[in-house]
Amino acid sequence: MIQALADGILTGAIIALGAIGVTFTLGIMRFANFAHSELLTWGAYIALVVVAFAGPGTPTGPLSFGWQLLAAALVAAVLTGFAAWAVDVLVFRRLRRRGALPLTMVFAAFGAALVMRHLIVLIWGHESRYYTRELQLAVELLPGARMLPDQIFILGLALAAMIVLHAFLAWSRTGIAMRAMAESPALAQVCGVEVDAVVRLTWIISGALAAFAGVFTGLTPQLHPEIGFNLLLSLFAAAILGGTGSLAGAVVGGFLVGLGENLSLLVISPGYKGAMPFLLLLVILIVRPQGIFGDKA
Amino acid sequence: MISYLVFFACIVLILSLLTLGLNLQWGFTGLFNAGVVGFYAIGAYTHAILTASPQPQYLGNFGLPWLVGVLAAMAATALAGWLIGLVTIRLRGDYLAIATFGVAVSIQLVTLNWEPLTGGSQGLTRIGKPFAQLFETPFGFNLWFLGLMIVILGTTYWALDRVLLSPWGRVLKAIREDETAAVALGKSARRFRLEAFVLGSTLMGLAGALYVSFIGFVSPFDFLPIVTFQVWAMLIVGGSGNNRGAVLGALVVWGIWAGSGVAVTKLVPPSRAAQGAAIQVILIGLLLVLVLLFRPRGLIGEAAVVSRHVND
Amino acid sequence: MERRGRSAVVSAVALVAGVLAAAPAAAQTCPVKIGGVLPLTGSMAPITKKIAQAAELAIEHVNAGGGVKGCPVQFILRDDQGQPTVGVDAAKYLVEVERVPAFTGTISSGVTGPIIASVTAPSKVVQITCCSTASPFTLDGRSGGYFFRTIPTSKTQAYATASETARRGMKKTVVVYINTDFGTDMLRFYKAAVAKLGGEVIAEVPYNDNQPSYRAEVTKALAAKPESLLLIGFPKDAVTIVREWLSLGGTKSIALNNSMRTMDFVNGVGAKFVEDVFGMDNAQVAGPHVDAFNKAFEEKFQADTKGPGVHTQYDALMVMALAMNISKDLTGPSIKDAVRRVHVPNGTPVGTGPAEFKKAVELIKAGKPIKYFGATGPIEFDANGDVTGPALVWKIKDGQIVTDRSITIEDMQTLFKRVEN
Amino acid sequence: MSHGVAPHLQVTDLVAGYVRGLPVVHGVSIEVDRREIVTLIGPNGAGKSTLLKAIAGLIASEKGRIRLGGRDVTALPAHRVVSSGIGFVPQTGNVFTTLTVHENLKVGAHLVRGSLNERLERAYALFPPLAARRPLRARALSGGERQMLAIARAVMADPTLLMLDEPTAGLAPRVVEEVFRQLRGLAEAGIAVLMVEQNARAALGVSDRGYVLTEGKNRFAGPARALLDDSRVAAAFLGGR
Repeated sequence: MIQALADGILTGAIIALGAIGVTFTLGIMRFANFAHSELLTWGAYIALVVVAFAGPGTPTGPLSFGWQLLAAALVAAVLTGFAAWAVDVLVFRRLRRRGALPLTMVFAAFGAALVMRHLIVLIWGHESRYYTRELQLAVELLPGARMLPDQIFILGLALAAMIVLHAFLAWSRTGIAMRAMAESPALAQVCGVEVDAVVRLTWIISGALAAFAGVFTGLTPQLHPEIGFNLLLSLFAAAILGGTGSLAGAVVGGFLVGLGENLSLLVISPGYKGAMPFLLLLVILIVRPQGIFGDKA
Repeated sequence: MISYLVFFACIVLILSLLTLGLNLQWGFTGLFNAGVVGFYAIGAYTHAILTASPQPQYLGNFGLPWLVGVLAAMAATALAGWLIGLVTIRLRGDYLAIATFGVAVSIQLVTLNWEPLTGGSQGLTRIGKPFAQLFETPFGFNLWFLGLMIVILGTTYWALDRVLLSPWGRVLKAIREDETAAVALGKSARRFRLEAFVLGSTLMGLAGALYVSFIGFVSPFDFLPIVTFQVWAMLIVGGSGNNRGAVLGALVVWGIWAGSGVAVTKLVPPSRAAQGAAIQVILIGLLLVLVLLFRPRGLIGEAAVVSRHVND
Repeated sequence: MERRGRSAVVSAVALVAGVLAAAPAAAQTCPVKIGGVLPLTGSMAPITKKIAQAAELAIEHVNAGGGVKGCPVQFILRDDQGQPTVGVDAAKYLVEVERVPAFTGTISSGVTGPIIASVTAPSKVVQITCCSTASPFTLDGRSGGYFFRTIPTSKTQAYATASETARRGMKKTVVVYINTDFGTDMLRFYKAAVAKLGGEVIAEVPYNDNQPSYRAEVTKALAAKPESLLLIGFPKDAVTIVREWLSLGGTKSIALNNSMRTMDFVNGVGAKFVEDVFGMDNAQVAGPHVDAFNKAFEEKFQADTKGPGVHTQYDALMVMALAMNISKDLTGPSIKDAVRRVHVPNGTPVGTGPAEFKKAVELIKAGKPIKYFGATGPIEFDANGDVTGPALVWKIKDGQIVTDRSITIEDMQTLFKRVEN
Repeated sequence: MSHGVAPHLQVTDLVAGYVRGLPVVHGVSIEVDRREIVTLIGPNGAGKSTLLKAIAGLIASEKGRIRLGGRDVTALPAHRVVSSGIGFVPQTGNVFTTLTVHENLKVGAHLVRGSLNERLERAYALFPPLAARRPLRARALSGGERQMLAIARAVMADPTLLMLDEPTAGLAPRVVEEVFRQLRGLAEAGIAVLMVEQNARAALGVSDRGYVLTEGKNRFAGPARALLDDSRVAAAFLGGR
């Protein structure tokens, strides 16, 4: 029970990082970006390239990796951010300017996801890859709850990233402009907010967080071309659960989905685990159709 | 060659039926059903369970006639559509999508885990095919099935055209186009939506029954979410809100999906097959993006789409 | 709009037809075509890579050894993407457009099933799979005798596993298994066998493949306080499961199925952590024919041959090519009958590699019977089109996969009797 | 109007609409000077709101010219139009309901570099009720307060031209008076004010001049007093009272 809670929080933290990007694209670009999961994958593989040059570093303290992997994650975050923006310039911006319906964007995203995922296959192949071959033993945090040192570190890092992002959105003028844009692009424009600039920033932030989520997923324990795709449904469930466009929503949604997936196995057969996020979602949507933190439109 | 084309055409027509069902829900009523494959699965399994030849280890497998299976499949999907619609239809846009998506995932998991009824991951076989015993060769059967599909699809197409021109169909469009009209209609707007949802789902169930009676085998792997995406891609590429577009989309998207595989086989030596296959999927993605970039409203857009903006 | 729509239809049809027309509709002339359907992309793709290479090697050996009926063989390989509709379309294309009389494939039973039902059986072409183990495919006569597999059914492996866990005195075992036909078959037969041979399954935890994490499943399995684990699945997910299992304090007494006999798995988990595990695999009795294959594969691809489906895929195509040579013509029905004549009790033994294939072709031409020993050992199909092979137990020593002991065919037959009576 | 110098805002023969080729504004010309309030009136669908949106750069103009302070701003995107000195208060959705009052004002000054403290204090001084509501989300405001916030937000960027689309729609008469008083004050401070009003009689009452648009074209123009007295205008566009 306590173990399942601990596991749920861990899974939740990674889902939350990815779901933030999904909720931003839903809130600001106003479409469901099915290619978002591929940004996780790309982030993870970019970090792999850096690690291949720099090595994962000597294990530091209880961790299985050194500063090199963190540096790799940062490089991956920056590059994935720009990659996300590049996809926007190549595909989504063109569609926006042609007045495409949101659904058209969704399927363009689906097409882009196929391309992005299989480019990874083409470059790196299907085989699993590893940042580090170390295997850690879990430490007992609480009676009955074991966690890996790496995972505790990841959890801390993920929470830190969320707090930084929250501060940025709450207090910086650019952050306020982003939230303004999420509510009403037209009104934001007549306030002098440049749509393209906000869109660019949104992609960069989403891509960077996705890269972190991807690296963290890859660390426990392996990378493969479908690492992001396998998380796609959880990401969307979390984003919608929390209410689209809401940072707090995505974070809470992420943790709820993570906990739901892990705790559910106490009562149902693991065969039905895949349905858990949705059943949770269905219940919440019936009680609160706009999501937990969503605003009634 | 002809035999393959007949087979290909049968699959396209089955997929067209799915796309038409979705078009009724999305194109004409604005209901974002992202659980297409769930209804497809219900139709398929209902038909399979009723018509497959009896086997001791299964609860179902009643060996009933083909037509009974098809009609029961439609009835079962209609019922499922009604129940699911009752709960989810008041959700808006994206939320309806994710809810229906979840329902489809759950349905697939039930087919995977409820072994005594569905055969679990082993699947069910020897499913009722229409008059298969009359045909010596698979080509003969496929040709007959193609004829059958043309009649079924033609009838459906014609009936949908009628229905959409009827007062009922015009109300649907009004609800989709104009939120105030929908609000003014209040409760009955929800009823209209629900009716369209049920009717669309029924078509998907019919498609499912036809698919398994064409293939003769069903397993949970037939109903992965990718199928929903494919059907949506067909509708969007063809042009939603337009039944001709729906059928055209099914042809073009499935043509790309199957044709690109042939192209890769012809151009890439077997030793590079893995890379070739990755390239094939990249091509599929690229073509989808390009079609949407150059025809954002689909190959055949809806004629009256401009009218919505003029009254702003 | 109207005209544009129509021209789009016309061009779409033209596109499809054009691509198809490029295929010459030839049968019985050179080269002889053999088809293949494998999941080159999708979630099964990681294990398909070596399987496709084994297929390529087989075709190379066949061609170097004289081909089929004096013609070189052309291998046409299609991707099924792990999707049934795509796989059926690919098989239909191979049979109807390329006119192959026989093809090999595929891996996922969810794809193999509809192919048997809608292509193989009605079109009367031969299908030999390296990897689809779902038990009903060969048992209930649905294939009309046109479907064969070079991989022993899950039953063989499950019984062998049970005999080994019993021999090692494994008690209080939890079974974590992939929720597919393969996993459920294995579990069912394993439980049946353990009941007779000794041991106890205290919990069964199914898992769905391609999950980002299996902590929940592992936690659930550990909750039963097991003394040993039997893990049935595929390497990619298994690496995650075993790592999570070990790091959460699970026992190192782990039994594995055949798919994990690959360095991908061993290196993935980390060799030093799996010193105590053991696994089962089908057949592969030692011998020159096995070594010849291993050597040829390693030379060509600079990779070892360990991994699911590698040996069985090679044999699937070798058997197919031998049968096509034996068959009086290249039609499905006669190839089907010829498949059963590649391993005749009083035949001259032939093995793997181009030279042995050449020898076999000459024997066939001379009207003499042959007895094929393949990369997996003797290939003899039973009435259903299944092989029962010997089994082996493997373990990990000094970071390498080594054979612990073999279970001979005779032992297997005794085992079957003990369990089923 | 005829000062010899060019007027502050000068719109000449403007053609604009939501869909290219289907214009709603068919060649309208208007002028607004600093320190004056100009009101556009006309029936529904006359193109009044469309005209404001075109000036604000929210929709593209197909033909004609828009000049502000002698500078051509016709083809500028909306955020550049703001920096050229035009503030716009749309009719609906004119505040960010999910943002606090304070944040709304900050967004209003998005283009202003450096510290905003002085401007914010000035805005609160101008609209005292907002000062008390500073940390509240705009969703919690009353209709009058929202309108005040919308105007305050628009003047945060120091516009030289302020455009308002039906600023008094749905407000109580007392609040309407207050809004008009505020606008008068802004005009006296040197801003050019251009508004669209359904409440034509009251709006013309506080305006210097007015334009009547019908079917996307100029119909009447003149000093507000003269329009109020014109029997043709009164009968057709000012309602019964």
